Amino acid sequence: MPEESGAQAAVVDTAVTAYVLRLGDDALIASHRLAELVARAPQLEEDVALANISLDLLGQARALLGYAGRTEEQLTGVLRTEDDLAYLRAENQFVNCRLVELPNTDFAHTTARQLLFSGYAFELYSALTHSTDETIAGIAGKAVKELSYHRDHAARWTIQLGDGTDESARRMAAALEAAWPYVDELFAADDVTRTVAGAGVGADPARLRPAWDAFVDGVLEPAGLERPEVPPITGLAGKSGRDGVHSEAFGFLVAEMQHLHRSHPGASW
Amino acid sequence: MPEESGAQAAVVDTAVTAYVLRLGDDALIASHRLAELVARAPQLEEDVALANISLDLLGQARALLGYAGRTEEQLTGVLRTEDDLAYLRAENQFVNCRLVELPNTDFAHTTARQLLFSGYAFELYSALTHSTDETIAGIAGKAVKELSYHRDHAARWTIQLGDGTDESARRMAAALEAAWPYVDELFAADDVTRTVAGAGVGADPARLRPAWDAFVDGVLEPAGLERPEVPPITGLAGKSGRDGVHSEAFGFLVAEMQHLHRSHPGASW
Amino acid sequence: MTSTETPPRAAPEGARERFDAVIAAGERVEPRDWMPDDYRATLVRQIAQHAHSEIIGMQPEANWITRAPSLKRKAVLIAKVQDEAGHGLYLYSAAETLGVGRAELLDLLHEGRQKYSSIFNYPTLSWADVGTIGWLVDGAAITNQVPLCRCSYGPYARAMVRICKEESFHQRQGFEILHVLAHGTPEQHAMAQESVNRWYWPSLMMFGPPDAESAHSEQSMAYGIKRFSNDELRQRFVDMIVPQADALGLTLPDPELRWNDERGHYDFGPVDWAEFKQVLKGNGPCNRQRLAHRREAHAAGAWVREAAQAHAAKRARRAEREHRASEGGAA
Amino acid sequence: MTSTETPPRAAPEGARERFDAVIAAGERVEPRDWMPDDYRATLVRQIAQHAHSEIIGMQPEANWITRAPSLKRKAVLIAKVQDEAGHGLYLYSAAETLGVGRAELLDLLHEGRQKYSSIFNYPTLSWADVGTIGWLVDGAAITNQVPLCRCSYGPYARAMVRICKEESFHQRQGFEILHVLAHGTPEQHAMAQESVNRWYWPSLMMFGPPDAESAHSEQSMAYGIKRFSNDELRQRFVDMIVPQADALGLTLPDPELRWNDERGHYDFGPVDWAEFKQVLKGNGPCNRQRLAHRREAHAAGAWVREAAQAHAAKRARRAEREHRASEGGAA
Repeated sequence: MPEESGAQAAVVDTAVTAYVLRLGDDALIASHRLAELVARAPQLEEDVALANISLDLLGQARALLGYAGRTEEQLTGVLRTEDDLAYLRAENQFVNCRLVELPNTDFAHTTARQLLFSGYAFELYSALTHSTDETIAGIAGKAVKELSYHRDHAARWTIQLGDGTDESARRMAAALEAAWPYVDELFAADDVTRTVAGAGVGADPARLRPAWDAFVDGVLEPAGLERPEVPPITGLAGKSGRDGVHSEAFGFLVAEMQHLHRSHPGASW
Repeated sequence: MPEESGAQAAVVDTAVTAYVLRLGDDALIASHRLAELVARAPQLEEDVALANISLDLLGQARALLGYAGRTEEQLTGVLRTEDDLAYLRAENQFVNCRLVELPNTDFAHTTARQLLFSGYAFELYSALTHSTDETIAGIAGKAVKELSYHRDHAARWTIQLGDGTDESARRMAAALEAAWPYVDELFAADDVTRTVAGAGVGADPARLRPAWDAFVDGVLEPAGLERPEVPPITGLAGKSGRDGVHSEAFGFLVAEMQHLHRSHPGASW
Repeated sequence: MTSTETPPRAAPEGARERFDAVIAAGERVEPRDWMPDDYRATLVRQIAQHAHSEIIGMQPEANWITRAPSLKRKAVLIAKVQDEAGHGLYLYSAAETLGVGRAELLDLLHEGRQKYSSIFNYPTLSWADVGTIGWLVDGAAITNQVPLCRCSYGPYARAMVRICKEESFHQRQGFEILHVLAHGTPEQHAMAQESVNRWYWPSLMMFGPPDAESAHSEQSMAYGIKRFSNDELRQRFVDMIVPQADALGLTLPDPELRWNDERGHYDFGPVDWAEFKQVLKGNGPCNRQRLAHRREAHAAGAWVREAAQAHAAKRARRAEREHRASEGGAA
Repeated sequence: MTSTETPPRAAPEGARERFDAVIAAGERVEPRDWMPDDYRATLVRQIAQHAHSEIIGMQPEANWITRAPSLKRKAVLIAKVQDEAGHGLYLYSAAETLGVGRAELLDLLHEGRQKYSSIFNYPTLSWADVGTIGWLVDGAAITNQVPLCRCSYGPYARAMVRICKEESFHQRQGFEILHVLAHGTPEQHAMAQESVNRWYWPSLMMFGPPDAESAHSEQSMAYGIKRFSNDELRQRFVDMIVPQADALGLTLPDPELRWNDERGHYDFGPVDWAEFKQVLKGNGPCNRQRLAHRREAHAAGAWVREAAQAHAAKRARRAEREHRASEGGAA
């Protein structure tokens, strides 16, 4: 039954493309939010560190978006480059989780977002080092080393702020509470994740959660912080970041990011 | 010598186009900065008032940009609409003064910008009601009534803040000091202003200054504020807003304003 | 009288009877008239919620002002948001006739102790949402509000007449925005459809829970504050928008939507009240954001309001001194 | 000895002679060596100004990170600004070897009592400015700084070796950005040319006033801190960039620029020192903005720095308690 297995292979390829795009968008937007802070950090060492993390994530994003474009080309015959994907998609064509687009309200909010996201991404890429897709496994092998540092960095600051002054503890707790409703979205399963996990290409998000929980608890305890008791934020009729449904703030990020590129159609840089 | 007078007429028409574009850009950007504040004002009455002023200025901008496009068409044979001019020019093709692009740092900064700008625009459009160009005279006749209200509104707030609490007086003084270096640019003459003033189409900016000075002094006195003793800000090798040289903040304003329009080339709205 | 009614305090002789007669006759209660405490409380709650909805409702639309895709649309949008601020002003004034000041009501809003329409806890994610809010959200609001123009409390009824007139104008503008998009480029059409898909169900939820579960409604009906049930209004709304969607060339995301000849109405599928309840409880996409935005704007404006008060007080003192000096001079 | 020199305090026997011999031999002075007070003061002033320039210089480039037109360029730009933060770190550390802490120097910067390179008071108004800053501003900086790699003070000289290496890399990247633009669409070419027109003269001003008017220079030369005069360096820079501009296909905005066979150098027109002086006095396009940005970032980060200190103190106390407890247990 070559036809049927061909159709099945196309389903998997489509899911892989969608999956890699999600990974790429997570990294791209997480990188962008950190890049906004360069030359605005609380101290010079943090300007270096945040730029460093932003760069790592941007490197991951470029590898992933490039690969998403190439796998898409296999299906459609049309190649979209990393820049086409970053600069020429509409807001609702980005499929990053909403967590990474949360604004840098203050350094505690940045830290909370990084803690929750890099804790997740570390587990994810650890799993993806075993991907049956060699490109993904290769990207994951590099990413997991970087994310280990990102995770440590966020953990260190969470502890310093949680176990610092009264003000820093208050801010860190508020920031965690603001980011927490976006956590469930990281671990949500849908057809895409089920297909890629089934094919051994991607990871089952639910399986990542226990290790993530242990990591986060292991940071909150010495930080003197509690797990926020806030329910997840709803989507829109069940749709959320993975479906292209984002926050209002995201539109401004996209406008700023794309304006120059879109102002010069077809130009090279 | 019909040829020579033809060439001279073209010089005047070119200057008129440039002049009307400046007026239009001033109104467009002043309107935009106020529009940013809608749903963010200190009280509901101000949401209404700022929206109202923003709308008046946008109306002026549309009339002026539309006219600039039509006069340009006479010279080039190519028509640019109000939207082409607002949405499809690069930052350095905007020729507004730098005063109107100053950010809304706080309500005092908004008030200072509005006081200095609407005081100037009121004198300018009062003069332009006598323009030999009927379109300009017509636009000015409507604008001057609107600007009289804008000027009163800014004057009232300058007095309330200057003669309010210690904090408001301090903020209002700081805001005036921040905006003041951009005043000289309003009254600067160049080939364009000289040509249009000579042709009776435009106003000689220097002539507007005494009445502006009297107006501003008449507000500062009851506000208990002093004229800031700060020198004008330099341009770049003598170039400033009228030459397309703006502030860094202006680029972000333009990106936000244009992104959606530029994302849909050729679409109608 | 229902058992939940608070007994009127210090009702003058025959006041209750006169009040009941006014309600029964479908006439208007005015601010200086005696009224039962629970009538007043119901009205304050409803007018405040309505006023809060107007000012919170400015946010999702103001979100697109600086990015409006043409200068004409930008002007129309600014004017619309300005109208909403104006509606807020009328409504807070109507509440003031019942003895509750705007500052007090804003505090209750900012503390999360009074509600606003839950529809504004959804985000505006594309320019098309500006059109859809005008068409569906304002359309639903009008359906809710037109009967309030005949509400028994005079100041509220009169505010509603003016508001409904402006809202109809907004609804037509929203429809027009969507019409242009639906007939524009394929990307614009898709933008319009995606927007309608997101807002359709939330707009049906604007009429509140099904009649069987609705609190407050019965007494409000008896008092002439409410005149139709939630489900009646919802049906009226659906009947109105289905042909309008056809005219737009857009579909409504309900496969069960179809004309029912017997009922003379459109049937429609079940509303997902679970999501509605989550949003009501504060877990919608923008609940925190909307309140935080309001609180921040209010806090950032505190020094301005204080300055205005301080200045007014100074002027009053100066006027007083001058008055005394001139009297002294005259003496 | 010049008359302005402060007499050395408590110089150990023969210290001055050893210092002079080190300078004369072109060897390195190290932190623990004795040094004259004015040598130390000159170095602190210069290193601090250099460090401040690195961190203020992050702003005009960071201004374009979020709008970079390709992901590759965005990565290169983030890395560059990160390098500048790193340069700031080395240089503040070099200043610390002279007994002045970073916090103290930052306070002096924020209070406007220490300067930074005036070039950063010009705005970055287009993407091309990112290229032009790399090519012209970093190019001028390198011309100024390469001789500092042989500076008499060891820690500063070593910091400069590392910094110059990275700056050369940045200069090549800037050149490449401009090269792509100059050979791109007509709009891109125009963007590059407009940018070079704005930055050319300010970059010549980076070498400081003409030698005849330059303060500080003579003593700095004698101490082996400075090795070439302002005018010598400016000429060296012009000689370097003229052929590079040709290679880019861009013109430099000086009609008097031409090769002088006799001098073996390019002649160039007079610099407008009047504008330079206005910018130095604080009236340039971005003086207020740059300092305000720094002050705001520093103030916004105060609670973070305090938290880190408080946490470190808590940890130290806990370690101490545990240490005592274990000793108590052992006893």
